[in-house]
Amino acid sequence: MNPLAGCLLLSCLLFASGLGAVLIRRNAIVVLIGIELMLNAANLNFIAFWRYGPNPEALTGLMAALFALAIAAAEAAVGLALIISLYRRHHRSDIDVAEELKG
Amino acid sequence: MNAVFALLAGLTLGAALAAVTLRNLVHAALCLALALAGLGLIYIHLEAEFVGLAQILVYVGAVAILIVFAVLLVRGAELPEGRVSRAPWWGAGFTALFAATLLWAVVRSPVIRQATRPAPTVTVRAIGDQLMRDYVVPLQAIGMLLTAATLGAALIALPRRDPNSSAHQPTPP
Amino acid sequence: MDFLAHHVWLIPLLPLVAAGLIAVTPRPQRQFASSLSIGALAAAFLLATLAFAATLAPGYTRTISNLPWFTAGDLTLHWGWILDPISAAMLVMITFVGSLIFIFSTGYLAEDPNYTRFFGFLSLFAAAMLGLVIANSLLVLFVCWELVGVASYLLIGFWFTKPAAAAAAKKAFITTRIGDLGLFTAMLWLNSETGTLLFYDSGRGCLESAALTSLVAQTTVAGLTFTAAISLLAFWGAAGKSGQLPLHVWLPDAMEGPTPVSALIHAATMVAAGVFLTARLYPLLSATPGAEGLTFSNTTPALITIAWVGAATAVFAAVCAVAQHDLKRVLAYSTVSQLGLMFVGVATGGPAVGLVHLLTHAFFKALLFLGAGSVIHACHHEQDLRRLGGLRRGLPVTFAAYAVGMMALSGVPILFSGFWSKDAVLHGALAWPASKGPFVLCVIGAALTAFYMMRQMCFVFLGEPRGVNASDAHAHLPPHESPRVMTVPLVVLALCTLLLSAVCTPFWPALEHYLAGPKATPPSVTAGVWGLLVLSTVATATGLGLAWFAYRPVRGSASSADPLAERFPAVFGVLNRAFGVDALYAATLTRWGRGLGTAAAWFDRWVWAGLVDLFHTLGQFTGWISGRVDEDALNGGFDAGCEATRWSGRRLSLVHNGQAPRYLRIVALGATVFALLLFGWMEQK
Amino acid sequence: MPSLDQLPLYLKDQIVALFPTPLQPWVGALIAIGTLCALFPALFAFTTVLERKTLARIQNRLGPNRVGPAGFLQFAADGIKSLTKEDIVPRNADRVVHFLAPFVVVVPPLLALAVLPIGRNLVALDLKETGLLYFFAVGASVEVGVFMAGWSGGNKYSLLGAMRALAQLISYELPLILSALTVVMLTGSLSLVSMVEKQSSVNFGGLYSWNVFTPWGALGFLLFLTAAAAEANRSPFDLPEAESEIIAGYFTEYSGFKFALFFLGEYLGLFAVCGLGITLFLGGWLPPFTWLNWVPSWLWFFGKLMCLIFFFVWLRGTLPRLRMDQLMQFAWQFLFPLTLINAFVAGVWHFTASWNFALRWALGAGLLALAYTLLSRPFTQAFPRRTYRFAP
Repeated sequence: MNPLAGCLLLSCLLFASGLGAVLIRRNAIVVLIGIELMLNAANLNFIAFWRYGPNPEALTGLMAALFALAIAAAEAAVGLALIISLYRRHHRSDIDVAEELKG
Repeated sequence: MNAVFALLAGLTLGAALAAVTLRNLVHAALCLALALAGLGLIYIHLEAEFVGLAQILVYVGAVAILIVFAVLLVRGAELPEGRVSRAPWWGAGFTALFAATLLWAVVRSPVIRQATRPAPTVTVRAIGDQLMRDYVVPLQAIGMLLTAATLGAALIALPRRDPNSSAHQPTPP
Repeated sequence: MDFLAHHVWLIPLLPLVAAGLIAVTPRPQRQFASSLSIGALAAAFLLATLAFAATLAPGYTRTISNLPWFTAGDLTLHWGWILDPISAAMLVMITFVGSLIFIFSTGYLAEDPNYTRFFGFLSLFAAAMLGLVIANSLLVLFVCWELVGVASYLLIGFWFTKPAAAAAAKKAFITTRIGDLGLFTAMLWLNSETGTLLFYDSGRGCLESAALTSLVAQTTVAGLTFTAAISLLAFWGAAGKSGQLPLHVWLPDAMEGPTPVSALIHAATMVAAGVFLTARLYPLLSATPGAEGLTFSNTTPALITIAWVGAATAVFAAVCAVAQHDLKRVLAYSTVSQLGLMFVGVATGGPAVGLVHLLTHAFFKALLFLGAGSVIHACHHEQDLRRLGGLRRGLPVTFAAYAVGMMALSGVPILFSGFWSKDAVLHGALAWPASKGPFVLCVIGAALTAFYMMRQMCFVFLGEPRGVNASDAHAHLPPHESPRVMTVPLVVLALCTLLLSAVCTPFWPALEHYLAGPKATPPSVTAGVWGLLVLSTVATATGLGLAWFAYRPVRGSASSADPLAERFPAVFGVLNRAFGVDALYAATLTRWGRGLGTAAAWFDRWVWAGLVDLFHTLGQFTGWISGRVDEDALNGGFDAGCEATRWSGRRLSLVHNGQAPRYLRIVALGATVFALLLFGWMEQK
Repeated sequence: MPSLDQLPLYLKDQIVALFPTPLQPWVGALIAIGTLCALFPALFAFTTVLERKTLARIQNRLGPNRVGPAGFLQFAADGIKSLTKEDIVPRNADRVVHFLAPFVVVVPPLLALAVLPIGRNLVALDLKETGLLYFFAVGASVEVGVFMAGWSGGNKYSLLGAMRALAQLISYELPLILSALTVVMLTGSLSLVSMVEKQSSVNFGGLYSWNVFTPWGALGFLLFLTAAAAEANRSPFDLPEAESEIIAGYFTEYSGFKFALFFLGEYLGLFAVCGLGITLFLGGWLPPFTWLNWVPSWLWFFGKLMCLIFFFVWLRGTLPRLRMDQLMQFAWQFLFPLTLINAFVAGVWHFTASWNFALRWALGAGLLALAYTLLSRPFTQAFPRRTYRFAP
């Protein structure tokens, strides 16, 4: 076991907790929090593999992490705007109120 | 795996678990901020100072604030409905299954048994050079994406000028 | 000035940019639009003057700059600009006359609601015309040629709410397109034979001896060399643009456009593009097989055709002009006639002779048109000669300027440039070895020109006021002199008309010498010149005298009748309808076209539609058969299948309850399965 | 004997040398931390008195004048008072968050102060790669504390104050970072120490080339000061604690020592942002002229700091408070575009390094003046010049 294993395990657990929030919780904001956690778990993997990977001089992992950071920020902004819009329409912020796509 | 990392990992994981389980949404958002700040510290511990500080700047300074704003705007500090969705056990099962798969993959993976190498030295200048040379197209695309996200978020969140759905906001005389 | 010679494209760029800006200018920004387009053209004039100065250097021939445009297979097309004496003189003339006409337009169209658009179109036209004269490639020339056609269409139809204007615009566009077909064919032929459309390309251009030698060596139908055939096709295009027989019909109708447009496009510049084209292509036109494979002569079949067509048009249009009642139509026919004269000049005396007349004509015809515009403006858009009169008192400046233009056009000796340039044409025609016919026709045309101009003068300016001006019933205001912006361009043009005569005389033919280039031998003053001067003066005097005799104002009488029409009503009627060419076209070409269309429609309806109906019936029959089979044999099974599908669809749609958590769970399950497969596969390896 | 300039460093080395080698790095760090934690709160104490007295002078009063010589021990009285007061937690409050908030507000400014070079070789934490980013990242954490304080009280006014504060902090963070970015561009480093060293080249007349002596630096400094005033909740941007509207803003529900902690946090934030301004634009610990080098460098830093603080106090005594919409409009329609243009001009400055100095200056200043004129037009049109009429 090397330091990379710690990072990977932490990343797995973070991802699992985020996924749990997405799958189990009802409130849309908590779902968004879960998504952020999952994104960050992936980011941790980028950094860990950059640090302990075979070719750290290439900076690929760092770059991916930086870009993921920006994308996560954009995602949060749009997601929260969607939640606010959802709340305006249904006066609730639960994820299961949006069911217009029912088959 | 040294003590500092273990400490930070525990902090991060605990805060993350709190963020997804707490009933109070503001607490959840604050715990998320803590978890992400802990993650930033882990990055710094992994010699990625720049990304770690950027992580703190972006998540603690912006995303966490954004989330608490949203929480207050949807008046959801205390959950009015049930905490969990209609079929929580299915979700829990899937989560456990997925987590087990990932953990199994990590534990079986050969990479965690290889010897590690010393920390590379990365200057901010190198990161800037890479961003402006090899990654300039993604950088521009990210700029476009952020602009579009800003505009889109503003558009989505703007109140509709619809008399039917404006029961909760005062109509202009 | 070497820079400008290589970047001569800057000159058309200025009005083009102005046109682009005006296109996005809101309509109320009138002042901005007119200032911008006048400023751009004035700046272009300055640049053109500088370019002109560059060409004055001794021994200057031409500066060319070519660059490839695109390559398609073996074919590489080039852009190219040329600055030689011909294009330099044209540049100066177009920008100068154009600027004056732009300025005039601000007064003439001061009340028009579409003022902004007008200046946009004018700028577009100026850009295209300037591009045309500096083109060093037949392709670029053709592009600009079509652009001036578009601008002309837009401007003739500027008052498109008037049905006559819309019809005239359409007519002009279609007629010139018929001509352009010839030019286009010539272009394709030239390109396929020589592989280039550049005029001059340091030995490889299509007007240079290598290409011409190979062209004259080949012959086509009726023993015509390739050069002659291509030249005739190109002249067909030039005739369309310059209103030569038989494609002249559009030009008189084009007078429906605003008068500044008539002055700029249908007198001074665009219609002269045909003459310019023949001058530009002169090496091609005059090439003939000779001792070393190639020699030049002014009696090639193409030039003979041009000379005869030009001379015939000159007389034909002059005769028609005698019997027109519309102020502008007279000038239009006069333009057609003068363009014919220019073609005679190019064909018989060489391009320099024709172009000298083109340049002088541009000035005095623009002057005449602007004078007519001033009159029309003063008389509340009254254009009928018979209803105008005695305007010399109300419009003294216009009268004086118009008189200068009229005398230049008529060929009054000594002071007026028109006399000298026309004389050069006559001189060339007289010295032409092929035939003396064109010369005779031109002299007759000159006399007729003097006649109709005197007639117009008598009607409009001399005598007593009549028509609108006399009757108090609808005299809103007495005729008033036009504002300063309109009279100043008139005066400037009149001065130019006078001054230009200094460089056109056979005693010091500076302009002709300049245009012909340094290699040409200067024409010398011989006894024949003196004789010709006397002959042309006599012809002019005869025309003027006869007209004065017929139309001289009678004191106290304000008759609006034309004495000639009263004396010879039948002849006058024929002339007034311009020998009925329009009616002839309507009766023949148009009717044939319509008949062809009707026949095609009939064929369509009965033959093709019958076939379609037949297949339709057959199809219906087979459909009925298969329908029976379907209903009875297949449907039962199919219905059962449908029911099963619907049932399963209903079951499956339960998955899609529209709730994100369920979707997310399914996604998670899918991801898990995928991850398991992936890692399992990696384990296998 | 060390020079006066390096005396603090010498003392530290002497103390560290007393300990066994394995402990020495820890001891050195503890000394640095201890110094920071003592020095700036002491400065805070002094500043409160100074501010009260200066404001009183501006408002034609005496100010504190009872405790100690000329009232200068007032801070001690205040401190004792706040320590002995009852610590009230509202029944409605969220107790945990309510308890944590003051610390989240105080700790980040202290952390931020660590990277400021307060003298030659005197910097607690020299981050060679990420100094400025560290400063801003840590500074951003204050926002969380502000929100925690405002929300946990369970009071409408404190929540409003927190919302105002957050909106203002986020809006003004952008011009703050962007105006600092110009210096980063020209230095080519995020290290605050190298930024100061970059300004140590000497111009004619022995004048150090502070960044404020360039067109972009001059405007950038002004923009930085404006944004800094907003970041530190100083007048005229002190809406989050506008006492006439929302009592004390986000810390309305605090009393006693926690209230004092908020005050401390605010002032530490002010010191940090002023210190950053000094480092970025005013040459850090550098004297203005070479012949003033004999004055110890840390004295220069603190002198400049006091000048800036005095400037802010003066501002508070002079300017009225803005309205919320004016605040936002000013940030987004004026400051933000102007900082962007300033960054552009800094780029122009960088690429015209070979030009004549006066020409270069004129170009930069001209561009900025043009941008300023164009951007300020909506504001001058919206608020026409007033004419005052006084009673005879």
